[in-house]
Amino acid sequence: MDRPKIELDEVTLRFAGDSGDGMQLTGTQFSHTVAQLGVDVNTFPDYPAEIRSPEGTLYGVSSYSVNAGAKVHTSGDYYDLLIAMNASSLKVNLNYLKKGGIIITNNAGFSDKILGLAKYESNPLEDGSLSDYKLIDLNINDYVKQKITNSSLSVKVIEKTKNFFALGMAYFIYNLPLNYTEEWLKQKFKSNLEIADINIQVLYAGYEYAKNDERIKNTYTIKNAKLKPGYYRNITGNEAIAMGLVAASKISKVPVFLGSYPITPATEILHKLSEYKSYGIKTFQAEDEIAGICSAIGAAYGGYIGVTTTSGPGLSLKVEAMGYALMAELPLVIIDVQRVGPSTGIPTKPEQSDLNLAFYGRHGEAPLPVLAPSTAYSCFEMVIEAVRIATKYMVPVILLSGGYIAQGTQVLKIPEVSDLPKLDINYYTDKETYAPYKRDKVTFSRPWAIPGTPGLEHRIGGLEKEDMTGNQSSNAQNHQKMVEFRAKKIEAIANDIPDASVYGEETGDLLILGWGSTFGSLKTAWDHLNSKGHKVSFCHLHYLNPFPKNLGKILKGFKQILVPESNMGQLAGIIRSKFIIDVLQFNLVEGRPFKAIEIEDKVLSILEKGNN
Amino acid sequence: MDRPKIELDEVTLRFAGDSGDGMQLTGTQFSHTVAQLGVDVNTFPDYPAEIRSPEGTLYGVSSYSVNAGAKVHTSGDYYDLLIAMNASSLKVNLNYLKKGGIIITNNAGFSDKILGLAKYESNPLEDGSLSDYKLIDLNINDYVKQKITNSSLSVKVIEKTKNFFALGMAYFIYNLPLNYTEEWLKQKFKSNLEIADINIQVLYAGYEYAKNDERIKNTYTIKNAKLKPGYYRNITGNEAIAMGLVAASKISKVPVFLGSYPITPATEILHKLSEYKSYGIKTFQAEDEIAGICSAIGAAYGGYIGVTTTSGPGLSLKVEAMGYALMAELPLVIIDVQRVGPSTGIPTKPEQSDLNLAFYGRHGEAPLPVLAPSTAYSCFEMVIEAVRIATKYMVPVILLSGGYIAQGTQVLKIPEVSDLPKLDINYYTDKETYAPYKRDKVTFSRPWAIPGTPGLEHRIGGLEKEDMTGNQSSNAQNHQKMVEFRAKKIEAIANDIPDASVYGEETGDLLILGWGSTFGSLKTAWDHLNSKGHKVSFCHLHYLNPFPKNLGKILKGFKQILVPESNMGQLAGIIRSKFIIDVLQFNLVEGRPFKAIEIEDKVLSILEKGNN
Amino acid sequence: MKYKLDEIVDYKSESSFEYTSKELKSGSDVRWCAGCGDFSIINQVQKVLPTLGIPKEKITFVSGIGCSSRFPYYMGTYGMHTIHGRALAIASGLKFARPDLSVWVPTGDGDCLSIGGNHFIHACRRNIDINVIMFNNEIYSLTKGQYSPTSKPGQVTKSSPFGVVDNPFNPSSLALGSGASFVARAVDMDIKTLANVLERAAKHKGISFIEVYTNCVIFNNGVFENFRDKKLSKEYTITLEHNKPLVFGAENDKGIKFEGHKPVVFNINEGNNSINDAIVHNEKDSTLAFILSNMTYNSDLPRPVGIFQAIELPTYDEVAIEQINVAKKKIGDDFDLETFLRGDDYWQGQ
Amino acid sequence: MKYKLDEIVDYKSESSFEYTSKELKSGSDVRWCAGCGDFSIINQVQKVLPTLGIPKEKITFVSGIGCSSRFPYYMGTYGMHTIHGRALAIASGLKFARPDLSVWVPTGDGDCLSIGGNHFIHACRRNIDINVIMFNNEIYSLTKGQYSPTSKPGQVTKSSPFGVVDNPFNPSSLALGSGASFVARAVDMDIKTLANVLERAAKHKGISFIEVYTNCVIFNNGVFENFRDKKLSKEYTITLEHNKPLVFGAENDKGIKFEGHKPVVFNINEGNNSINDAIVHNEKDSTLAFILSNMTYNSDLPRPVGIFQAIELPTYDEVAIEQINVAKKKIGDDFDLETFLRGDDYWQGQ
Ligand SMILES: Cc1ncc(C[n+]2csc(CCOP(=O)(O)OP(=O)(O)O)c2C)c(N)n1
Ligand SMILES: Cc1ncc(C[n+]2csc(CCOP(=O)(O)OP(=O)(O)O)c2C)c(N)n1
Ligand code: SF4
Ligand code: SF4
Ligand SMILES: [Mg+2]
Ligand SMILES: [Mg+2]
Repeated sequence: MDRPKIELDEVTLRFAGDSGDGMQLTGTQFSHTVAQLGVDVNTFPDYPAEIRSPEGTLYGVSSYSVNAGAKVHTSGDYYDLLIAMNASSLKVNLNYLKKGGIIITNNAGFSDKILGLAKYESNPLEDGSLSDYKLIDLNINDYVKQKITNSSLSVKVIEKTKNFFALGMAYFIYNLPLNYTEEWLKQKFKSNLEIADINIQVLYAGYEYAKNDERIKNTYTIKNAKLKPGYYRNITGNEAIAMGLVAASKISKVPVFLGSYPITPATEILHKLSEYKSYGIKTFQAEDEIAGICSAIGAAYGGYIGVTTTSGPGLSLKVEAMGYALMAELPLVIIDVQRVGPSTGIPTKPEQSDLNLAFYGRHGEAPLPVLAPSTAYSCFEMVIEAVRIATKYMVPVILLSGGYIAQGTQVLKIPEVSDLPKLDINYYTDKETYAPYKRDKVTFSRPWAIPGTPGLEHRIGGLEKEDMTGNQSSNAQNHQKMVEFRAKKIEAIANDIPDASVYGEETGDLLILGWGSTFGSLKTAWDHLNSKGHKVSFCHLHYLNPFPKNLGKILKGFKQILVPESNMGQLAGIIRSKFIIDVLQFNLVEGRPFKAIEIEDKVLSILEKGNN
Repeated sequence: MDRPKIELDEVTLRFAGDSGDGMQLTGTQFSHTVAQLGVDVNTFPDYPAEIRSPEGTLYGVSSYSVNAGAKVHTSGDYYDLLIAMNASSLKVNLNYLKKGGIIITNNAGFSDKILGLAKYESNPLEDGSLSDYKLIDLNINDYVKQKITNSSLSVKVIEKTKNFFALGMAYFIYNLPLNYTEEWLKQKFKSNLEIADINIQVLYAGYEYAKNDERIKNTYTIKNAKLKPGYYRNITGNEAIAMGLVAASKISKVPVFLGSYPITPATEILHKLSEYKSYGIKTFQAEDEIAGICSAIGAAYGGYIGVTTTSGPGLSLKVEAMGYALMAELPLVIIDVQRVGPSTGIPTKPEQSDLNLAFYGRHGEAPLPVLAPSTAYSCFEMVIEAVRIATKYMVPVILLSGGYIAQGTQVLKIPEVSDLPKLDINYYTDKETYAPYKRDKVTFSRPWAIPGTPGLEHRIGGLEKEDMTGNQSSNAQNHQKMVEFRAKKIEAIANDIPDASVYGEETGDLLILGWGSTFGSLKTAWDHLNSKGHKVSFCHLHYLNPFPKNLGKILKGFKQILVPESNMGQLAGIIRSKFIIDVLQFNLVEGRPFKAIEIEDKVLSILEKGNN
Repeated sequence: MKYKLDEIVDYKSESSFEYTSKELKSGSDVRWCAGCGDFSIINQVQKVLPTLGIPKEKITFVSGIGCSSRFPYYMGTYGMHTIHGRALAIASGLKFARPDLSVWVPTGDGDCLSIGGNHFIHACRRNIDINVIMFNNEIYSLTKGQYSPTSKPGQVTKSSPFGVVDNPFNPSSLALGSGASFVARAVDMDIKTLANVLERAAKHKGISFIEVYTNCVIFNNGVFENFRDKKLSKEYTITLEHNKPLVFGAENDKGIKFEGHKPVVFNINEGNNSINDAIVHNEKDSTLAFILSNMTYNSDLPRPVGIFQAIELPTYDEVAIEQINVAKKKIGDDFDLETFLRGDDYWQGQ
Repeated sequence: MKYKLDEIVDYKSESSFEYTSKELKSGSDVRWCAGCGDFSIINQVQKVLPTLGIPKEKITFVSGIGCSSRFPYYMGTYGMHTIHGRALAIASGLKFARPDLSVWVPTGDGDCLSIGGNHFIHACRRNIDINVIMFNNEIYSLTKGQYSPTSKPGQVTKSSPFGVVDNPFNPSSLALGSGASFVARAVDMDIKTLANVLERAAKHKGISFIEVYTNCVIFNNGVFENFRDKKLSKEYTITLEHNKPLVFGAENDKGIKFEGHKPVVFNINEGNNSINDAIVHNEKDSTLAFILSNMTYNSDLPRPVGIFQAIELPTYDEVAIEQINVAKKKIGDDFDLETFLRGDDYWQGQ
């Protein structure tokens, strides 16, 4: 059968099935394959908190979105193709399928029982309710069993390969090569080649099947990203943070110590760094989050870049120790991969609602630097930046990452080592001039002198300290002075970070002001608005405390400021407090990233009102 | 010798000595005696974090201020009389003695050694440096030893009574009776009457001594407070909180459970409540602050008014559990007796710097009610208010007390039981209509159904909950809805609390806006300014989240707003954020209360600038 | 003084003393993976509870976070799913507040021993009357497979790609060292011992700690094979029974005897040996309990299951409440709020 | 790869191997109350440290909060006064980061066992090479006298006006139950045992836990009278010495022997008894250690002081660092950052 091959600027797919259906894997493979062809890719995994919920349930659905194209910033608003391995995964995801989009279903997942669990009254594959879409339904399980006949493996194990059948179909539809996945399977199952082999067979079978299914009317190719020369890889924000720490350690020649307690969605940073033993990274899986940060504080006193990683509930637990680290003035990087709160919330879904806690959450007068990466690459950059600030200013730095960029993948152009920032970190060793709390005149930082240095023996602590000596002091004026020093230190950082930059005009009617992990959606929305000629500007913050020095000026340049956040207005509140100007809020706490289109619609409605 | 007897509106004294000198006791006795005569009294203890620092050191000084008069709001700015048991206590306290004030010194504490420790180059008793004051120096130790000759007790024990000698002198100077203290001593040492006896002898000896010392030129009487009929007692804020909880329990017929871990200056609440077993109070000294709040959460689920008490570092530790309690929507009262932070800070000194943490300090979207008492009596009232709000709205309430009102004493007019608020707290028991997260339409509160109720078995948790059922839910729109419900609940409280009231005109040029424990200083300052005819108004907040509904209107009525706080501007920041107006800050973090005069000076300087 | 609560504390006509295992299901779907050992434990709990004479509404399950800590959602009783590691702190408050309740804490090796370690040892020390069921699968499952404080040295997990370097806790020794009065162990598949231990725990006054070896099919499948497999477990486990000699083996042919104060295996039918040489288990003997618990990671010895120790000690809740009752008696049935507010040191203004 | 740190880790010409006790004073005033037992402990520490051959700049004291936790301020070494209960967590990070340091944690019964309990049991379990000196005064002193987890039932304190209702921990049993390799007890006044135990602890690889009975003159004066008083202590304590029989008494006339596996007192000179009946102490015998530790609150038996247990176990720091060294060897002395950043799964754009 010969079909028209259509080139697309951008495609969005979603692989959806039960938690045990291997959808995360399938999605990852698809994105790796397209990426290796030079296409820009952005992905987003969406899975339940439970490991393997009962089969076929709505809450057990696990999905993986892939957005691929010339230049993509998000995992996409609406899908062109939905692969639904069962009825529940169809139900949960259909909302976001484009009209006219393709649905591939595995009919084995549409038994009466599963239809019931999915709360379908009638079978959507048969009742015509999917007539707006291109439905390609088939019983993948049967095809798999047909294909793999003389295997020593049990039927159950064989049926588990069905995700590769679906993947093979997707590869056919998008004219993609099978060899990357084939190689990967061989590598992965090198100790059990039979498993590798049947998966590969099934992958090809899916491909072949698609070729012969006449319901597939077209195939597609995806426009290449015009990649700059260089090396590329797929990476999640969590991986990028781990990489950034190794890079910071190598550049500065200062070792990294991670003290951490597992918590979703931050744990991958611990996993990755635990693998990096050969790069000199020490990881300590502590008994709890308090011990996580405390062990890092101990290591920092010992001359290490102390790092701790966590998510919301863990950040809440670290509050007291953060206060200690700031009082002891030790360099520490505190990484919070935000998730839906409060309390246990929805552990696997993204939100930006820990900003208040990061900004204000310590007893006493206790300001701390707060940074937030915007993309996977930015995770790499900003964690190095956090190390730079922590060590230069002798201060704990909070890095607010988020579920979206942390777990989704993006294509990373691997930076040239020569382009990486210099990190000139030094220990103090001079006996003659040393005083534990003698401060640098510019940074207000104190010297980092570490045990093992002869003659510099000194004591630090959480009691208010006397200026210079660091001895305990309950002197009234001294406390006032030290409180001010600690605040000035944070303010001083403003002189040492890049100005905020604005997409679009520097002044105007409307500024979109974002921060952190929403960048992709906001930038996509702004790109669209801009290309349609709407007069709107966009500024995205990576530094939240202190703010870039030019932020006040930027804000004054606009009649209205819209602050979209995945929370109820936390940055908005801080902006109001710091700059005493009002801002418009746009808030979403639905445990998912903004869709670009939602931002666009919001902006358009504001612009319209302005035009009335 | 016959001396003029002068009546004074107000007198301020400070008893100062080594940590082991019994100055806290002496001060307390003095204040009790004047109070019983119908004088209004306000006191403030000031002592080191160490239990008994080395004798004679500057950091070992322990002091106790007493301010007494017709109507007093603070422990006084400057002293009329300073009792200094040694050189260091003179050095540390002289700053705040009025010109012409009386100093009584115990010369036994002015040995060369102690003068050295006090960093005196020459003996101030001899070098004329005290010529601005009325110095009455004597070796109290010698007088005591002269007086008590045939006792079985050791000289060391006998010398320990020297504080009662000084107290006797003070009683003479202020024409006060000795019988209250005499009775108290008899009561206190009823199991060792010899101790009681020698203390009483020494007390009288001091009185006699003063009578004969010609350097004492006048004696004084203190103007009576025109006490309304009723009963009175001296009370600290900490005691008032304990009393308020017993009252709340009695009125509501709901038992109180305190889960707490000791920490200065909050521990007295635990001590007091532990004594109140006969009033049905259960106290649980937990292994740490986390277990403190968690045990109270468990008790709240079981139908108790759950209470936890702490200070700064402990509040930091309770952050995660506060988030849980708000998610589980259980009634809880979290009492933070603020002290100097951050970290361990200066454990025994007052500050107001936990407001940010109380207001913003939870991961996720997690607003909570925040109340702050302003006086010891207000501690009593506001803790009952906290119970009312917690149980009516099913929400944890944070009460921000502070070192100053918590540990200082004030005269309390004992409230009539019939004047106390009604607390109508009910458990839900109706099987037919029960749903764990069914909300009241006005309060957005959910029903309180407790284990032991047949047929209402249900589960609560920290995972996001489905509307109505309370089952775990990761549904997108449901989360948004629940976040909004929890916020609306806090907002709804605004309809249920008194309007803020203004001293002075409702509109004008300048409003002093205060909160919590600074009330005494601010009110005194405002009284002075007002009596001098300065046009300035004063509003003091007891409700910080939500703010009283009329606050916005009040703020709009003034050209300028001055926010004095014992922090670096935390309320100021919140006001700016909520009302988008600028305010003037006046901040002091010196581990001591504002002096009224500092506020007055600040106000005057602002008014002057306005007049330029 | 009568509290409003007292009405609820008292039994009522609607109190449900009689209920079936099925009625103990909450109706929520159980979201554990198919084959998870946790199922077996919940089944036994639901089987044993109706036999104890405790009204259904008096039972409360309080848990932390973890796969195992989802337990309360699946029970038709009162329940709290709380904070990671804090279940015992919350349950302690609940039990002290409400001694009329039967309080159960299902927890994981991570929840109980890692982040929750402090509350655990203090609950043991206080001997508060709570039943703790620790699902030991030697892994953090809900966070997808990191090592726990009971994981074995060398074990490769996501957070120990080169093998665990920590020494593990022996949970029963930790409980004993903390002063727990009732300490037991069971295996998910051995439902007889499990049911027995659950029942005894429920009846024990004071803290009851039960460690249950539980198979996580996803992240740590098979670690307990020797103790779960019907055949293997005959050789690899020994069941402790009060006043009975310590014997084990497929043919009950092996016993444990003392050499000095060290337990060793001997063959009952060999040479001069006889069953009389075997140690006779005594639940009341704290020293013996520790010696038996200490057998745990000794590969020369079978793994003990059953009750290590069950001794009577004053319980926190009883002693504390007795103290309150005595204090209350002093002032009679009620107190006058006015007198209370006035205190001892008041005066009159006129 | 050479880190900048490596220069500091290496000994230098300025390294101070030779220093006096006096040089170990920081120069800050010691702010403990006159007569506080803590003085005796700091004196012994300052006496023992110079004899160990550890350069002064390699010694770090890490403490939490409490009277006893002010310790580091008074030492002329590196020191951190940290957060209440967290010293061991911080010290664990420091020791793992810097195995070249001699890390000491002075702590209180509240700091170590109450709020710090979790870090304590995990440090014991991991067997990380830190020396813990726990000043047990059975009270919270710095907060002015509340009961602690080692206070006795019935004890009246500010927070227990009707008497303590909790059962206390026995710290040495808790340490043993947590897997600690070195567990000892000393009394502030018995400076001989104290000095010996401190020295042995310093030399021990892995966690060393020393409980020291310390008199708080202000809030709990006299609780340890039986063990502190020169005369009384002869009857009320027994000093454990490796390979020596357990004898005590003013005339060394009493011994401890086993009845079954229970320790009992016997009179050496009575009837058929002889010193040979006495248990011979063996620091390497974990079971014996627990039995001896269990004597603690038994009023029929003398209170053991000295070393309960000193066994060799893999230490966290050594094993973890060995794992890193092995891993490092695989990639050679250094690594290429570019290659690292690229990873395995990269592609080229052109
Ligand atoms: C404060 C906090 N830290 C970490 C987590 C993440 N977390 C959830 S469950 C868990 C461990 C679960 O292990 P275990 O208790 O053994 O239970 P299992 O899942 O194995 O049954 C962790 C680390 C959390 N939810 N909260
Ligand atoms: C987080 C926190 N909680 C509570 C306190 C108050 N606190 C300081 S020391 C202490 C207990 C001290 O007891 P212990 O460790 O036995 O030391 P000691 O003073 O008896 O030597 C407490 C409760 C604190 N500083 N920080
Ligand atoms: S992940 Fe493991 S412990 Fe969790 S439910 Fe599945 S099998 Fe059970
Ligand atoms: S209060 Fe007690 S423990 Fe603290 S320094 Fe004084 S005597 Fe020592
Ligand atoms: Mg587990
Ligand atoms: Mg103590």
